[in-house]
Amino acid sequence: MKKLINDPQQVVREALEGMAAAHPDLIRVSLEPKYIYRADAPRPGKVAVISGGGSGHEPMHGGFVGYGMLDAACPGEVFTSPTPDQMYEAAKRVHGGAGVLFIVKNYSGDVMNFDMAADLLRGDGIAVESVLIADDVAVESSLYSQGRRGTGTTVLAEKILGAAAERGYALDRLAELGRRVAENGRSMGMALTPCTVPHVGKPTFELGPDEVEIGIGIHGEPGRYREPLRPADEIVERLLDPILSDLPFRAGDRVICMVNSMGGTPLLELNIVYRKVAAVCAQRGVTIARNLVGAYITSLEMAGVSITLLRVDDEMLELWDDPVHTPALRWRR
Amino acid sequence: MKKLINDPQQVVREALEGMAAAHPDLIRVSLEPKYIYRADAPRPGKVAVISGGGSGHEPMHGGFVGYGMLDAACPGEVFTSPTPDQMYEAAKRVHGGAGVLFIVKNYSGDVMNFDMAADLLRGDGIAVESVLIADDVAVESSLYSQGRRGTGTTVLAEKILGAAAERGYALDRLAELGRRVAENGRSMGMALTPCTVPHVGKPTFELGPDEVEIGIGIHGEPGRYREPLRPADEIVERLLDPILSDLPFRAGDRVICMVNSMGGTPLLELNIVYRKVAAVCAQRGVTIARNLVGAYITSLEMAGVSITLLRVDDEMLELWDDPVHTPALRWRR
Amino acid sequence: MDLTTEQVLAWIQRIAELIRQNRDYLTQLDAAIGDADHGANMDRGFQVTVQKLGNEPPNDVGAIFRTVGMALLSSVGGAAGPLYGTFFLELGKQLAGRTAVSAQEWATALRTAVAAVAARGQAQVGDKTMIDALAPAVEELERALAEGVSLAVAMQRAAAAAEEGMRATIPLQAQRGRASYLGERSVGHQDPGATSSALLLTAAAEILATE
Amino acid sequence: MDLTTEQVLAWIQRIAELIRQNRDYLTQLDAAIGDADHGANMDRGFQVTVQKLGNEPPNDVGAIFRTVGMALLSSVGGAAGPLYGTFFLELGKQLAGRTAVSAQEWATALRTAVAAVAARGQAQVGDKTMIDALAPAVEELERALAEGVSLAVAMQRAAAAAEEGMRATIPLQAQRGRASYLGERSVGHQDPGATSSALLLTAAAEILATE
Ligand SMILES: Nc1ncnc2c1ncn2[C@@H]1O[C@H](COP(=O)(O)OP(=O)(O)O)[C@@H](O)[C@H]1O
Ligand SMILES: Nc1ncnc2c1ncn2[C@@H]1O[C@H](COP(=O)(O)OP(=O)(O)O)[C@@H](O)[C@H]1O
Ligand SMILES: [Mg+2]
Ligand SMILES: [Mg+2]
Ligand SMILES: [Mg+2]
Ligand SMILES: [Mg+2]
Repeated sequence: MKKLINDPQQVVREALEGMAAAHPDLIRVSLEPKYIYRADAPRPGKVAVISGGGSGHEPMHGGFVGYGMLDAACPGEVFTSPTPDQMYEAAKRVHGGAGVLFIVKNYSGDVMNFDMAADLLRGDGIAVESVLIADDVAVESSLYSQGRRGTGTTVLAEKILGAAAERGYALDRLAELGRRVAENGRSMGMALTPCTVPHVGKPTFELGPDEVEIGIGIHGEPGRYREPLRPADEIVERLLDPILSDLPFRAGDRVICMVNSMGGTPLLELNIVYRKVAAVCAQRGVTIARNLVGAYITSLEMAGVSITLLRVDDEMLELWDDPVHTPALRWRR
Repeated sequence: MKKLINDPQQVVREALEGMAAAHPDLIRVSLEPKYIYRADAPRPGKVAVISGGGSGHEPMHGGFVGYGMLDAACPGEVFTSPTPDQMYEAAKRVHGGAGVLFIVKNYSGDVMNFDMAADLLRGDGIAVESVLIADDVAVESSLYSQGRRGTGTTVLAEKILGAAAERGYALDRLAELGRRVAENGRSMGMALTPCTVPHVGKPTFELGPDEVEIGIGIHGEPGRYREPLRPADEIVERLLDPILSDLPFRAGDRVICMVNSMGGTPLLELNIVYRKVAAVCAQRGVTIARNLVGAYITSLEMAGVSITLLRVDDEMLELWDDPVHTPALRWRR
Repeated sequence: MDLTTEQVLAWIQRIAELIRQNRDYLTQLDAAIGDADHGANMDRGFQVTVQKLGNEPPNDVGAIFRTVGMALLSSVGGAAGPLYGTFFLELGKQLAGRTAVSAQEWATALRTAVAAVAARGQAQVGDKTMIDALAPAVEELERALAEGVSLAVAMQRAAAAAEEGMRATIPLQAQRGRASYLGERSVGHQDPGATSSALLLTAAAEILATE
Repeated sequence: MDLTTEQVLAWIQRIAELIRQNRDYLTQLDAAIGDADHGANMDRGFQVTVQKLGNEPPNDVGAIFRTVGMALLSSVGGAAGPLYGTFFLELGKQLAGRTAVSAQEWATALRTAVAAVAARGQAQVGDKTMIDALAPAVEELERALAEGVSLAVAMQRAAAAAEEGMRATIPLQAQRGRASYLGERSVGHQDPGATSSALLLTAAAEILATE
């Protein structure tokens, strides 16, 4: 295992300390329990938007804490859901009296830990709503009762809901908007190479020298199939076809499109991927109203790419364009 | 070779097409010859700031074209300097009557190609100045007459000089500032894994499973030494010590610090690296006034990190804080 | 024979040992159909738990279980954290203030705790989860006690039932948890959570057997 | 015997062939002390050049060289692009409008072109660059012509001198170009640019020999 780390057991703590050192103007960090929160929290009268999940997906979620996005993020161990005390303490620290919105990726661990935190908070008289992201079309949702995994749409939801909270949306309206975002987002990813969890020390799966995994999850969970490496344009089709036909996205739809590096794939390749994504969408009459091309929801150093399309309406688009200032996403501020 | 590409010979062209599709509000792309330029060029009365170099270092330079940074960027083939006609045509397209500033990394190919372009432009009556970045302390400058390689300081110089040009600095004042920036920046990098040039198809060098290269260049050029992988904190010391003692940086100095991924190293690890960089600087009395932690000047998918420190004065810091809006760097706009 | 605070403390201690010994095995099982962290999660959790109990051992059974539940909840993470957390918190609730617990009370508390786990995970027997080990164990415990055997023997039989339930997860297709994303490809693998649950019951049987 | 436009076109054609044949070899040399692109750069450049010349072959020697220089300049990139571009552009300037070039004129033009390359790269003999092959070739060409041999024989000797200069780069420590960053570690390797320069002169000698 070749990584720039010190102690595999201390990876999350040390990365949090690094983040705190790098962004004192934006965030603060609690180490016991672990959470990242806005330097200017609590914001009275504003719904606190909180997310979290296993570490190893940076910049998500900690990199999205700040003005116009998250109030707090709770990082678990690498690829392991955070624990309820993290969300509970984070919420107590940042809530501004207008309730708490949890944005949760649909993994049973995440769901249960956030649920337990919500129970604890409600016990303290704090209103809590949850938005569940389950957007990974690689999982056939009808077949498996757990539902789909949550991936790229989470990033877009955090931006849009964060902006809405900043505008003063009340909790129920925010939750309703969140469900609308969740329903309209679809993602799928693929891997060229595996990744290695620091405290495990060896790759989470094996791929042959010319093999790729189509439909992989953000923890290296197996995808739909393995096949020989093909040209980028064909890989894009293999990811976009299931995405487009699932919602389905139709001619005339406007979308926010994210082309996301799994961690080890450089921007040069992402731009080649985006080129084809734009061409396919144009051909289908789907308008890419906004885009993100970069590393936003990663799987450690895994090489590969995921594509997310979110069908948007005017409200979502306006909220998307609202100012945001976080370590990893920033505009108009 | 596992990459998300179509044709190894068309990597640069297709990536440019992808960039153009993703950022129509910011940039335009010329394919023959290849250059990226501001959508709102030319800006009358403003010095045109132009950079360029081999591709494979994305987001540098194309990702830095836009408001408050570069007017144009000229990408060569992967790891190969661009040709004079690229800079010549780009400059003709974007210059606003106030002259052209070239920001050039100190590689003989880059230097000669930019020099020839400058000759051509001067032949057309356009004033040209060049700022040479030679900041890589891994190269002992006194021993080799070519001087040092240009690396991370280039990114910081492009931001600061771009802001100054936006403010209306005249060409000579801009060039003078550029030399001051160049003199005050120092960098050093290291690699955990090699990278593969698409049209070569195999890694540019080999590293044992537990071996790292300290002092590597951004094209995989050999560094100062190889050694077994050590904890991140020790690697930071091995990079920072030569940087700090070279200028030298002294207690009381203010710096802009960049902790940069070589491409394949994820943010989780960069944050761990930044933690130690901040600690060492604090201990030496060097104030990190601003920082960048991310992938800004890469070597394809190489895993590794480079550290850049730029000693700043009030003028540089103010210019750093000026608004910038490019595909890869954006704030206050 | 009643269950004492000493036995409960010994039980938790023994679980921690068994998890440590089976850490890599659990992780391997989780690698096949999950994300290769179940061993690490459980080990981290029970190390924290044992340390917490060592610092200030509560002096009733309910308080011990509550401490265990809170410790697991805040240190295991993933799916197993809230599930085992719920399990021990529910035991703590059922047995609050007790320093000795009768066999029958123990069986009832265990049934309630397993039901709480099932509710938390919305899982039932056959979903290929820890419930597949826990539920048969409770059934067998009650059946054995009804037959009039000692608690030690009854726990022995409960542990055996848990192991049987654990092995029975192999041919199942997962309906809950991370393994469910695999669909048919989850078939043919033993569920890691069912395996750790069987270890919990084995530990209990061992502790009662040594008395 | 004068140098004709046909010979010059044949020379460029032959260079392109030799570069293609030695593409991997040049890249290998560049991999050892540079960035493994010299073969690809030169090959790309001469393919573009031959194509340009094929489309609309200029009808004087100077114009041919100017076309070659411009083509190389805009397609090779790296260090070699401006250096070889300068070389041919300077030949073009020296021989502008000429359809036949005497041996003496040719030697003078070549000397001027090599001087322009040295000025562009700020390199001198011994810096472990293409100058180490080009400069001795010019010297030997002039020496041979002064001895009264034919241009064909003189070019033969010039090409041999270039090869000798190329091999002489092996023990040198690079002072210019990418290899200089290696310091002492550049010693023991043959310079790729000196190697491609020797190929240029070999191609010239071959073309003149076949007349
Ligand atoms: N909804 C659920 N109900 C009951 N048990 C579950 C549920 N989800 C997961 N599990 C159990 O948890 C185990 C996995 O635990 P662990 O690996 O620690 O968490 P994660 O899956 O989050 O990585 C599974 O083997 C299964 O027995
Ligand atoms: N300053 C210079 N003067 C003369 N020749 C040079 C100079 N710099 C480099 N060269 C020549 O160029 C060759 C390398 O060419 P190439 O690999 O195409 O360019 P790059 O080094 O930019 O990748 C070297 O082997 C050397 O002969
Ligand atoms: Mg997990
Ligand atoms: Mg090169
Ligand atoms: Mg797991
Ligand atoms: Mg080269």
